[in-house]
Amino acid sequence: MKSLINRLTEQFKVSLEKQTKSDLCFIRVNKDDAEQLIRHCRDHESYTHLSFLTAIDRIEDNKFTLTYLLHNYQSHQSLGVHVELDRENPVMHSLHRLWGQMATYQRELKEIYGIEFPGSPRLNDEFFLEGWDQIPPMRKEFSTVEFCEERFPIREGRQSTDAKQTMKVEIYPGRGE
Amino acid sequence: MPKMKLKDIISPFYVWQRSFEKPYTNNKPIDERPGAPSYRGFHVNDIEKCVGCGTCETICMNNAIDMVPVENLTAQVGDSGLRPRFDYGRCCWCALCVDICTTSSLRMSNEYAWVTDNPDDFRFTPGVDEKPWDDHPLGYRRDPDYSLLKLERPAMTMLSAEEGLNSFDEVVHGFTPEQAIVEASRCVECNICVATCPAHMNIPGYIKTIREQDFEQGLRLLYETNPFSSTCGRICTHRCEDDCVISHLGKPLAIRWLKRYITDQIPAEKYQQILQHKITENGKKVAIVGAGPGGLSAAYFLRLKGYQVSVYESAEKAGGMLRYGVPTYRLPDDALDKDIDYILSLGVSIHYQTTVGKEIDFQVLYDENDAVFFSTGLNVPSGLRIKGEDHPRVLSGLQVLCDVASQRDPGVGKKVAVIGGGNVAMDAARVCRRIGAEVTILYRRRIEDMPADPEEIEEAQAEKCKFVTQAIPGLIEKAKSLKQVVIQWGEAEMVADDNGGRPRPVLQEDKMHTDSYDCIISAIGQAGNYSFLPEDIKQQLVSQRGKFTVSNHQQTSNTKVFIGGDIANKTADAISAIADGQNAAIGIDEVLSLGMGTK
Amino acid sequence: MPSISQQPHKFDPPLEPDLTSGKYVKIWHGPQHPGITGNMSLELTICGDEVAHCKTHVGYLHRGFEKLMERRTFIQNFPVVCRIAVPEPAFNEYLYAAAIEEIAEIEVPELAQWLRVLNLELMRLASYLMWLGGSSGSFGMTTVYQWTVTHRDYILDLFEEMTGARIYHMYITPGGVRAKLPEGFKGRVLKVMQGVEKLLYEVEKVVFNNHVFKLRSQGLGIISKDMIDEYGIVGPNQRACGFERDLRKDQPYLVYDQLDFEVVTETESDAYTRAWVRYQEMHQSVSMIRQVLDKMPEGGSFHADLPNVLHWNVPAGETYVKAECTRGEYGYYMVTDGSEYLQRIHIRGPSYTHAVSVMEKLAVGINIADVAGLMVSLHTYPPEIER
Amino acid sequence: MKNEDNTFANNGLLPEEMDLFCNARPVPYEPYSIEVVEKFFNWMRANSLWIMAFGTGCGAIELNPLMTSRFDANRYGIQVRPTPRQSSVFVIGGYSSVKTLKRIIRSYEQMQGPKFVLALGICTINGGMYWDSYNTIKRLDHYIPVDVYITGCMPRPEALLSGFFELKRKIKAGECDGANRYVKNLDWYKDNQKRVIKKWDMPDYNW
Amino acid sequence: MEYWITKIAYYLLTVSIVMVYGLLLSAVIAKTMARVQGRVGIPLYQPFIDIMKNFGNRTAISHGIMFYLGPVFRLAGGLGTLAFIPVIYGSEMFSNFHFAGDILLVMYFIFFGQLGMALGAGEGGHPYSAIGIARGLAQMTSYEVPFALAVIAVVVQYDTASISQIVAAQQGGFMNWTVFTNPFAVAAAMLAFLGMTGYAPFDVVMAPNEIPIGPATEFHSSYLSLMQINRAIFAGAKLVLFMNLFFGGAGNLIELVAKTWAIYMIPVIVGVAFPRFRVEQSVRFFLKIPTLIGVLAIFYVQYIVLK
Repeated sequence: MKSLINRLTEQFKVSLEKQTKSDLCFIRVNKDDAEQLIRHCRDHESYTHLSFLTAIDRIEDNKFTLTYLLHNYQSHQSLGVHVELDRENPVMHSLHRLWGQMATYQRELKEIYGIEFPGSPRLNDEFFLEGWDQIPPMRKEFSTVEFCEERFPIREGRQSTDAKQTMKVEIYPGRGE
Repeated sequence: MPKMKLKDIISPFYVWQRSFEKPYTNNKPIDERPGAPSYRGFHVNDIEKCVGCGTCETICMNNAIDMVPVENLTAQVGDSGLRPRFDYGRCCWCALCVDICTTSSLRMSNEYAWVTDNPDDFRFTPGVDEKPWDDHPLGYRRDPDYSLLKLERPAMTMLSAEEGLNSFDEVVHGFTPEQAIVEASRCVECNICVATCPAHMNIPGYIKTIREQDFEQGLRLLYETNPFSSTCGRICTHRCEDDCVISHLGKPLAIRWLKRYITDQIPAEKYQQILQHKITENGKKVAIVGAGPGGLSAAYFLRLKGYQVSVYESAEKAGGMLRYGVPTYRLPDDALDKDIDYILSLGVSIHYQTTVGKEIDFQVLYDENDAVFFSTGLNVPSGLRIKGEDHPRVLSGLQVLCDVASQRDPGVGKKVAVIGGGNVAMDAARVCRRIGAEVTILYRRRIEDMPADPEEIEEAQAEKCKFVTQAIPGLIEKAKSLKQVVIQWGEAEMVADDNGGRPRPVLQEDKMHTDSYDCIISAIGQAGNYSFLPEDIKQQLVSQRGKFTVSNHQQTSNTKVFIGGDIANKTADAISAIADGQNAAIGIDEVLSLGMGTK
Repeated sequence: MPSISQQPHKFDPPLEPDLTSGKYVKIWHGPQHPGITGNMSLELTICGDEVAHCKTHVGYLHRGFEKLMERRTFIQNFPVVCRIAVPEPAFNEYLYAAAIEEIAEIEVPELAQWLRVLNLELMRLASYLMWLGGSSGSFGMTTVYQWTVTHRDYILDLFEEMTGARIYHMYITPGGVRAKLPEGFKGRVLKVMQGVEKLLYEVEKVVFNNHVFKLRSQGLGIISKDMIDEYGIVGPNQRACGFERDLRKDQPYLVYDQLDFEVVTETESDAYTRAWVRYQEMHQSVSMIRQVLDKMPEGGSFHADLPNVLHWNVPAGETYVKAECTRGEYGYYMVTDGSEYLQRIHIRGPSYTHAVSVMEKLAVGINIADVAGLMVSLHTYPPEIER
Repeated sequence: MKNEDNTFANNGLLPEEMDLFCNARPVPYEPYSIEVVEKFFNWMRANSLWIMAFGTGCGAIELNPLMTSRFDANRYGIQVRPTPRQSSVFVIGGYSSVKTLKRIIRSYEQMQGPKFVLALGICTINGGMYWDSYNTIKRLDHYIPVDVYITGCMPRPEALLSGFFELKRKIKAGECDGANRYVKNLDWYKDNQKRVIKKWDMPDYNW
Repeated sequence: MEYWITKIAYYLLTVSIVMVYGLLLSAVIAKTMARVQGRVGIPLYQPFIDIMKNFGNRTAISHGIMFYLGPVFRLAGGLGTLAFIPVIYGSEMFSNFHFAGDILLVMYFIFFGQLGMALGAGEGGHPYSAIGIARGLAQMTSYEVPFALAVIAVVVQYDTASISQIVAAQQGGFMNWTVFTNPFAVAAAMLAFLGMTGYAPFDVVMAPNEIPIGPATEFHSSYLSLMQINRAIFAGAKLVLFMNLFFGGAGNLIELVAKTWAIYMIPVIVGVAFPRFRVEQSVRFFLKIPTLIGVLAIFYVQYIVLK
């Protein structure tokens, strides 16, 4: 893996993020270099299998991190490529011409995170959701509990009692305030 | 298009051979196949065993469990009186609640079919609402080798018995940071212990601050209820640990040592800055008699409420029994001073070596102040009530401890007998061991009957104090040498009490022994000294079995007089005294702010 | 920004036919359709009997697992994950546990590893049996479907005894497994295995040596070699294409390196060979289960020591763990930030590509009667697509 | 939602689709006036339960064993029909996402009365595992009438079968009037349905 | 006039007996298939309950007039087929409206119901119905070829187009049955019968996993029960026809039951063993071997039997 990283560093502006185990490491690359790097890995480094593409919502840094996980069937090693996107205006180049399955992943990310991939086929088709009228649900600021309370009524009659309060009232009323 | 092979046409007819075999079908599908012996079916709860800690509610990711009050069950110490109610519109039968159940009261039966047309039926309290599967013997139980709770305590580093004997250094070292976090993370935050603690400290709250490494917040939480945290972190009788729900299956949390850990992390000089107590004077005055834990605690809370507090202490230093009754290897002076100094720094005025009744009259205090609180403690040793007990070589345990604490030689000699099984007896024995004496502890009953803390007994044993149990002293005689004394004692037999009380020792006349010692330390109890009270006030105070009867807020029938500490509570330990001080402060504040009890 | 060229490209989705021409009819296969595995639907545009265009619609089972798991603690997630792939929950449990164990550096006791393999292989067998029934059922042979589902049920009985539940076992916990094997369990496993082997023998005669079955499935839905990388096709679908790739051999996890098994490959890569590869793998699984029972240590700890699960802060980290499930590479991508909650978890189900992109590609040009057969031959589970 | 002549407005449809769908309101159907006849038919209904073959959630996985050799529900007159027109029992297999709920409602309305709903699993009762999921409904009885609930996750096939037996008992006793309840409270149900189904591109009642 | 009233009364009796028998037979067959699948299967009375239940459904919606007429036509096809088949040889009661050229009429009626169904299902508007009907008609035309050839062979062989005379010609020992005198015709006809009964591999019309239920997708309630009744009658009629043409007819009820059951078992035996053909495979199948055998049968009759 080391030599791969070295080779990649020579050609692209990449930085090694972490190597979690001998057959998996994560590198970070610029948004604009990502397509070239990934294409290079696919065509010249035998990272031919795209395991998945997904995004991480780092709300505290105001960033989305995309993870492209590539796999090399010859050396049985995996390479994760991180690409950071601005959270306010998340746009990434569509890589659907690298893999036939990429368009599906991009469609999913558009729906659940609201990340744009201009040019990706069927990007705006509904994928998981139907008639969704809120912010994309996987974003951290979307609170699923609040949304449920507002939209889906639950069965009444549930109430829990706080042990501390009960014991205070029943055992030591007025003391230990 | 595949080539047609005769084999491929004929071979499929093999399917018909199945029609000559027994069908797979279950004849009675519902009854024939009960759930497997460890099937995770419907819940069963042993409500006798359950203490309503609510850990199941905490771990349930489906919010399926509510803790609800149950008829015929009230909250008591160590039991919240609540029981889990399950919503079978939520439960997913993952059995995490069973795995984490702190008392093992919750289990599952192997019953699995529940059909109804009323969806609101699916809420029930197992063990309370009768269900057909309550008596099913089978069903999922937690494997004994598998626990989600952490049952073991990290081993506390302590001085070895040999090292301990050579010094008065503190025996217990306190947790290392790693140990503290491990120990703190064992807490399940059930809040059961809060009710047990006399001061009702926010125990889960400050334990959480250890996990989060936020000691400043921890200290603030401690000082909400207990100004003697550093002290209590060392010598508290930690009754909270007895009721810790983890103790049902494993070792209870070391709550005391965790408290100590927080205070140890913060140097005394930072207290002021962290706690940031702002005092708004309200111009009222309260007098406090006795600068022990009870008095100082009252002083602290009253001071926070803005009262002008003056404390009257007969000794040279504040701390009372904590300073003079507890040896420094358990409670070093600097730890005690840390607490006391902070209380005093709030502006409490303290008058040392001022014995009420001698230097100043109680009536003066009573008249000059808006309220009086006294917790003078039990400082008069009880006699052995046997013949010869006035022998000069018969010392009192308290005296010995006091001498040692004041760096005086108690003069116990080399061979000492300690009579009694309480903490004072243990302390006296261990102190004597430290000043180089051989110690024999004589106790009427068995070791398990001893009122002293088990840890103290263990440590005393480790420090090679000789325990002679079921020994009833009969007679103390003069020895040949003036520096010696002879005691006659008899072996006792434990006789079960017919009324169901604890067994009672009965002297066996034929098994008498006579030993001689350099001195005999009597440590079988103490009583209070109320000679400073004027008669008229004494008349007003009600006492029972040597203890004053007080209200919830330590108020006596004289609305201006509040009493706390060992002389008012049954438990007679530091934390109760602290709690009394706190409650007295609440009571005094209530009374005074309502305009009652003014001059 | 480099613009995407307007030239047609091989990865562009096929153009939708012009419905107004009157040549085409649009019909929906599913979600309420017995030929579709699970709750998903295909929007088929047909011209006569031939499918001219296919769109997959998923999301009928979307529950937002990845979101729910972000707001549950690590132990609370462990009962959740098994719901992700309904017919095959054990792999989810294992991968979730493995991801945490990797990030938190927890050592799993040896007995637990063997028990996990036993659980996973039984699961694989049960899942394949279900599929085998569906596979023959989709071509109209309901008899075999009845048999295999019954034998799967016998395996579920074993699960019930071993784990306490039939479908959602919640057995493989982070750190190990939840219980030891019950008394006499091995004997019962062997008995069920005997039944399964007899069934497999019958199935070979009835299904695989069946002229009509061959007629239907041979030449159906051929996956060409270059599609493998394009669409990320994994598992038996890939092996039926001649690639000898199996994570159990290539990147052995648990104790698979101590087990003796073959990676089955075929070359034709049509529905029949895919079925045949799976059929062979069932034999491999049976043999593996026997080996596990033989080689498994008798005693020992089955669970590693965990911190108190109520306050479990898994250290910050990022990992991707994968295992070979019946459909191929099943992976969990986990990102933690040192708090009590997950930062992000992504579940890579092999059905994701198989059912969406691959299905859309392969369905074009086949007879409408074969859609169900093709779908089953790809072996997809909708719940793991939409999670 | 209502037109003046008490027909549906079908606002969700495109104008060119309006003619393709019926906009009449369903009416409740009374039982046969002769009690014996009604009882007779109820007995028939109870012994011929045709399940709608729609696996709406995980519950479908336990329907497989139930309908096959091991438990063989066929012998109790239970069989699977792949079309809503011919089915009389709708087994809601656990959670239903909003997207599926729409299909459930369509299918349910296409079933011919008397029709029965068997809610399977905890998710139909009070949200179950997915009580905080943004895409699943929490209580089914807000959207379609339910006759029998079976708790469990998953309920074993035996539990399912007991559910069917309970359903049979109720049908024989003439207590299953879900279809009528639905029709009588149609506006309430429709309100609830439209509150969660935001993309309502179907007629108000799917005849 | 009285003759006709008696005739019609007898006919109605026959219809009810055949219907009950047909339903029972379908239950028996279902149980047999269940046995192969390793289970118990439906109770024998289940088909009756299903029909009654469908009659008792409270709602039924219509898609138009042809939707109504579809099941009626279908039933008419079944009743018509049966009307001209003598059920029990020599029995006046069960001889129905047989006449000299009845076999031709029967052949027509076998088609009739299917066509009526096509109209009804088409009106239902469901794509699966349309596909199912298209498939059904395609397959029917193809299996009619060997069947027609076989019937022609039989007609040529016995030199009559009356079913009762064909039966009569086969009397006098089982060696006189067509199955032994002209095995080719019977082989062709039985292969066609596989297609006619709609068991696998020829169940392309209903094809549960492809176009569930097929033509009947939209039919429900009483429409469906009409169709179920027709299924029973039609199956009975076909069985009786085959029995009459190829297996020497039946002299009494017991013989009828035994023979029809045996004939019915043939498609069942094949059915459980095979998956389903695609429709064009099915068509191709019928137009190949069975048709060849049918042609062979005619030649066989022409050049060997009649020589």
